[in-house]
Amino acid sequence: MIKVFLGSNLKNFTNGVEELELEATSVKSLIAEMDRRYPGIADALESGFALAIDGEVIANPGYEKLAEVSEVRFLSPLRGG
Amino acid sequence: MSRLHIECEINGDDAEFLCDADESLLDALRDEVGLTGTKEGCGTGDCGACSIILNGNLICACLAFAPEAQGGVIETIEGMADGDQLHPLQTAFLEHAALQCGVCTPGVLITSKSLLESNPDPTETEVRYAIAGNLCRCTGYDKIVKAILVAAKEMKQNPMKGARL
Amino acid sequence: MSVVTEEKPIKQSYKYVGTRPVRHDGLEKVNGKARFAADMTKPRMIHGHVLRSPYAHARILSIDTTEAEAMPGVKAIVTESDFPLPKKDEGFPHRSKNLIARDKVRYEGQAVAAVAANTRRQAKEAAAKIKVNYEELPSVITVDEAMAEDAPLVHEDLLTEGLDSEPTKPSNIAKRSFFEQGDLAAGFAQADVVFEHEFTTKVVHQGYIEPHACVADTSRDGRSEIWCSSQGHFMVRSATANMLGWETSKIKVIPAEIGGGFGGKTTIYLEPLAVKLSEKADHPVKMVMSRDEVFKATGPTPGTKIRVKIGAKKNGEITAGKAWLAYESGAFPGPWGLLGGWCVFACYNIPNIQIETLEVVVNKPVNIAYRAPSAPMAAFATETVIDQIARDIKMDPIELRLLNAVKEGDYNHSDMVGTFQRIGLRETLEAIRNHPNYKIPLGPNQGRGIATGFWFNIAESSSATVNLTEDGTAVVITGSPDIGGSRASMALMAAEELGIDPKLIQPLVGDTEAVGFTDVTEGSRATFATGLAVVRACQKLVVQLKERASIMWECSVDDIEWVDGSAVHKEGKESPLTIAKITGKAKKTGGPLNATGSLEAKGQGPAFSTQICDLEVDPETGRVTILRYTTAQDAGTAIHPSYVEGQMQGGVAQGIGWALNEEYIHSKKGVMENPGFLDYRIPVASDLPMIETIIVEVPNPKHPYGVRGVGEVGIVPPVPAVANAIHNAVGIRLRDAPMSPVKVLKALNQKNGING
Amino acid sequence: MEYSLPQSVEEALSTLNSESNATVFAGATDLIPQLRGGRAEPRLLVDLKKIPSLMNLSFSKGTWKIGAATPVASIKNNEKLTKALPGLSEASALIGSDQIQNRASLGGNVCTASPGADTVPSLMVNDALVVIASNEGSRTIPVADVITGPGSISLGSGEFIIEFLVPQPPPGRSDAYERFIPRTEMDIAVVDAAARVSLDERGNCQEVRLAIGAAAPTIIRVPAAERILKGKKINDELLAEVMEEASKACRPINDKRGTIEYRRQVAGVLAKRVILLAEKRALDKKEIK
Repeated sequence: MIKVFLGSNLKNFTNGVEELELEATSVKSLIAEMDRRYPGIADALESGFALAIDGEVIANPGYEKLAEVSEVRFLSPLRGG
Repeated sequence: MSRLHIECEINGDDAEFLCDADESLLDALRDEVGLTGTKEGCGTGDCGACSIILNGNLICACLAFAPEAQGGVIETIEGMADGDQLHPLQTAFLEHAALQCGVCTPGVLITSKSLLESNPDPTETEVRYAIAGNLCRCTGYDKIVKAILVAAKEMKQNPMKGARL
Repeated sequence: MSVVTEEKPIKQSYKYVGTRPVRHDGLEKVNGKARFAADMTKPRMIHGHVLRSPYAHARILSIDTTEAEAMPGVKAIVTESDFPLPKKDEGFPHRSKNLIARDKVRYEGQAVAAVAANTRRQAKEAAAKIKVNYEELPSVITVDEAMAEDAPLVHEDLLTEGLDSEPTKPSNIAKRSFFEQGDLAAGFAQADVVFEHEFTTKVVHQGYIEPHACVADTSRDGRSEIWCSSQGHFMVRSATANMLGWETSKIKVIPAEIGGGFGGKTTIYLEPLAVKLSEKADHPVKMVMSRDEVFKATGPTPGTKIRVKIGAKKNGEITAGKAWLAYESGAFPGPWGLLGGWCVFACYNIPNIQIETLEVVVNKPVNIAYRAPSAPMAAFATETVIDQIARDIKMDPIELRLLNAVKEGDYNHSDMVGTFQRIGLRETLEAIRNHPNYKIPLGPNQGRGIATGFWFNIAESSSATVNLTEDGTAVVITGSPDIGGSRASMALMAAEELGIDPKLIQPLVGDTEAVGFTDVTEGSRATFATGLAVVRACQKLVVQLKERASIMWECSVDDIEWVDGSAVHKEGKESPLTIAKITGKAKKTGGPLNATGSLEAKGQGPAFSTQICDLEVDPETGRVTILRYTTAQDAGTAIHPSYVEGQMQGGVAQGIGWALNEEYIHSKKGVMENPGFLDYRIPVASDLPMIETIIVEVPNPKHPYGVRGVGEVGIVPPVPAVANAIHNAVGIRLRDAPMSPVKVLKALNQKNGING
Repeated sequence: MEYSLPQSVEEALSTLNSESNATVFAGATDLIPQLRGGRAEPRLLVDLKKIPSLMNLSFSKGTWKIGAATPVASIKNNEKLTKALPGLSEASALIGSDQIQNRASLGGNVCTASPGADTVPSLMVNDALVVIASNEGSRTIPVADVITGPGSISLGSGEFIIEFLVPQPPPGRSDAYERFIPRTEMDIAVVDAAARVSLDERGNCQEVRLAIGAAAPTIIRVPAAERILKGKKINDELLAEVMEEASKACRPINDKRGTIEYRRQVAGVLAKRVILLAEKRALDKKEIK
């Protein structure tokens, strides 16, 4: 079971729900599962998102394996100067 | 509008160009003569990126009219090195990392050259005030000031010596 | 001065990394030969000029170009009708909507039309003949104005994202973000001392000396070549293509030398206009901004209003922090408040936190990144309140920070970093505490301020190609524009990997068709991420070199080591082969030697900086003179220490300008009153002392040389460091930047009971 | 647009007669930004730098003659002039950068008629006169009479300044100038002040002159403050009164460079500082003599 924390921009798709618990083996299957529960969320992520997987930030995630992972946080796209 | 024919000396060579009456000397140097080493940062004399020496005086080329160059003598960054013999200021800037993006560098070098010709042994404060008309946004001026002081020392010890790269 | 922590760098010692060779692009920059964007000319080239809005907010009723088209020398005119909106909204920074005004102009200086003519003068004169019929609208210039009840709307259809309940009507607040951790009320209840204050900052420009410029040459076959300076030519390519509705591959971008960016050149302004003008005119078109246009029409960093509340126990332990951050984003929404929220408490381990951020649109230019964007304003608030707590509980301000500093294993509450790996905040604090500057006695009206700062840094994608030449040198081509000496650091890393002198490396920035995709040089990422690509390419080359040597020696690759730039036979059976010897025989051993490295980098490692500012206040005029300045920053590993120092010093100088004098001044109608370097006062040489640097090296475990980004964090602490020093000098707390003489004197008058 | 380079005052006058929309210039440091910004659109540019009398800097019969087109750098670089009129020299050395000082002239500084013109307060306290060329022959008037308002001057369209006449101060008299700007260089005065102090044998003020810039539509003298010190030895109480009168005399505006309150207050501070500095210099000169 993976604990998923959603950022404020995704809450609109989940009726305000900020935390999910679900089964997934990869980021791809995780998003597919989220989209099944909350249709439209996959499309919303198309424009870019970042993740913290067990504390390690991935700026452009997509296909990471989540076999040993316990926590995934959705972040907004990063930007710097 | 008829264009004016201007003859002058640039970096030791005879030069001539056509310009409009109200064209800036900076535009003439860059667009008519093709010497793009002198930069435009503001066009109002506030940044010093276009510093050149006209008839022995340090000026902002953006604040002079091109026709004023008639019969005059101009020194720009392109004439600072003597062939492949760099001016000691150029060497010091390279060795002391006194440039980052490099766009203010030609103006700063020309201003420093003018300073050291009139004041061969400046203090740090004198250097800072002398280059106050040359804005640099990358370095915080620290390494520029140090490089100028190093070059001044070097020029006193070896008046004619530059470095070869 | 340099501090190396007990933890050894990833490699034990380096031959070239950490040395200070003359930069490879240096010679051309001291003799005037370096070609910046405006230095390009092409045969048949004509000149473009942009007609810009004189109003901060107005509806465009009509645009009539008839008279302008008949002006002498005019070859082409473009307006919004030449740029249909792309089907897919690209979001921030909203270039398709920002770069040419459509229904409305939303800030003074927004482009309305552009003209190309034979000369610059003709283009300018023709642009003046374009008749634009405006209906002026009331404007909103500050966060307060924009958020007021019934404020004029910058966008009539903008609904706030991120509210707890669906918004019922449009507003100027584009987005709200909210973060909570722990129990805020309980946290403040544990505190012995609680301070809450409001801070404001003004719009500030990056102030690069080189104005934006480009030359576009669009050919009849529908391809275009753009020569321009930017922080990322691949970004220029995709952004221009997107606005034009073209395929990306139709555009080639050739990077010019860039005359400063600091985040301001992470986007485009002129390029799509130039490409379109060139297409219509069938001539190459050059466009160069004036300084006035740079100030009015490019993206500075936002003005802000920030409230911070921090509670601490008498022993200095911080128990709770609450922050409300409203950031302007200019005429279109941006991410700046959120970034401020990520940084506001990032230096401290605070158990109970609440952060609310707002993105507020106003009738000002669209904000874009400026060196650690959004962090300096947030730090101004936090670091000033921290200083106040330290004074109140009579604790040394560095001890207070050390007590609460984040360290390895702490989770970064903002989600930006995740779990901190090895970081150097503590080391920068200790370096400052141990520096002589911290103990120099101060005179009357003199004060000392301390502040610390955080920036998360960015990784992203990078590519490098390394070609070995027949004379034994290596050409290192990357896709990262060099904005602060990155070519030198690439050369040093390549030299270290290949084992040859940096003088034998030729580092270049390749155009969009000569090297693999590379993201913008931003977020202090070039030396980290592009450096990784270079290291990978070089490592592949070393494998190739050993293989070629094995062919030449007719031995097994396993018998060969790569040592100091040569193939060496482990048993000493052969004389070592240098790169030149191997490449000299390349045709006989399999052909040319080259390799590429490409990656989406991860693990950039956040940066911290702690700084001391010593200053003197003239109590009669409010003038602040900086007396001394020392900055300690964790660089991970300094590849070329001179340019690391340069980044640190440059960031500090910009921060001091921000603290003391820099600001956009707008009239009530939103017209900028100081669009030039005369009245937008960036520091001049005589304003500053030497800026002493302490490079702290706590290697980043995610980089083979321990690199972490160094470009940005230096600008984060100066604003609060100056504010804290002013307080220490004359006992006034300033919470509105810039802390100009007018404000300092006013505060002194209030303190002294004078009605000034 | 045309460019002309007259060699004499007469040639310049006749050139100006031939074209009504003409602008004379020397350093062009104000003119070129005006042209770029579209704030001036002359048909003819008349460069005055080839006219010998306008490029002169000399001393004779107790008077300094400074050509109107002479770059201000030649004032600060002239040791004798700097010793005689240190305040005027300081003001000249504060006009922009070295690059600007090598171009900008007293004539231009006065005729731009900015309320913050750096050299005008010093010229005023030193009784400087200007010699004006016109078709009716030359005339001489006080500097203060040239400037009639912000950006406006009393000179006719065919007229220009030939030179400035500044009397050499006798022993016991000296001047000083201070300018407040937010940076150390490159700014326009937020407020500035010049003073000339004349001391008698006992060190009392025979006469004090005080001028304040950037604090009213034109640069002002402050007679009320000057009277306070007349015949007195300068002390803290009197200076406090001077500061108050200086502040009171100001009629400043709020703008991007400063506020009304700030300018008033700092005008007083600068008044005090320039008077003290001028007094010290006057004393030093007495001792040397």
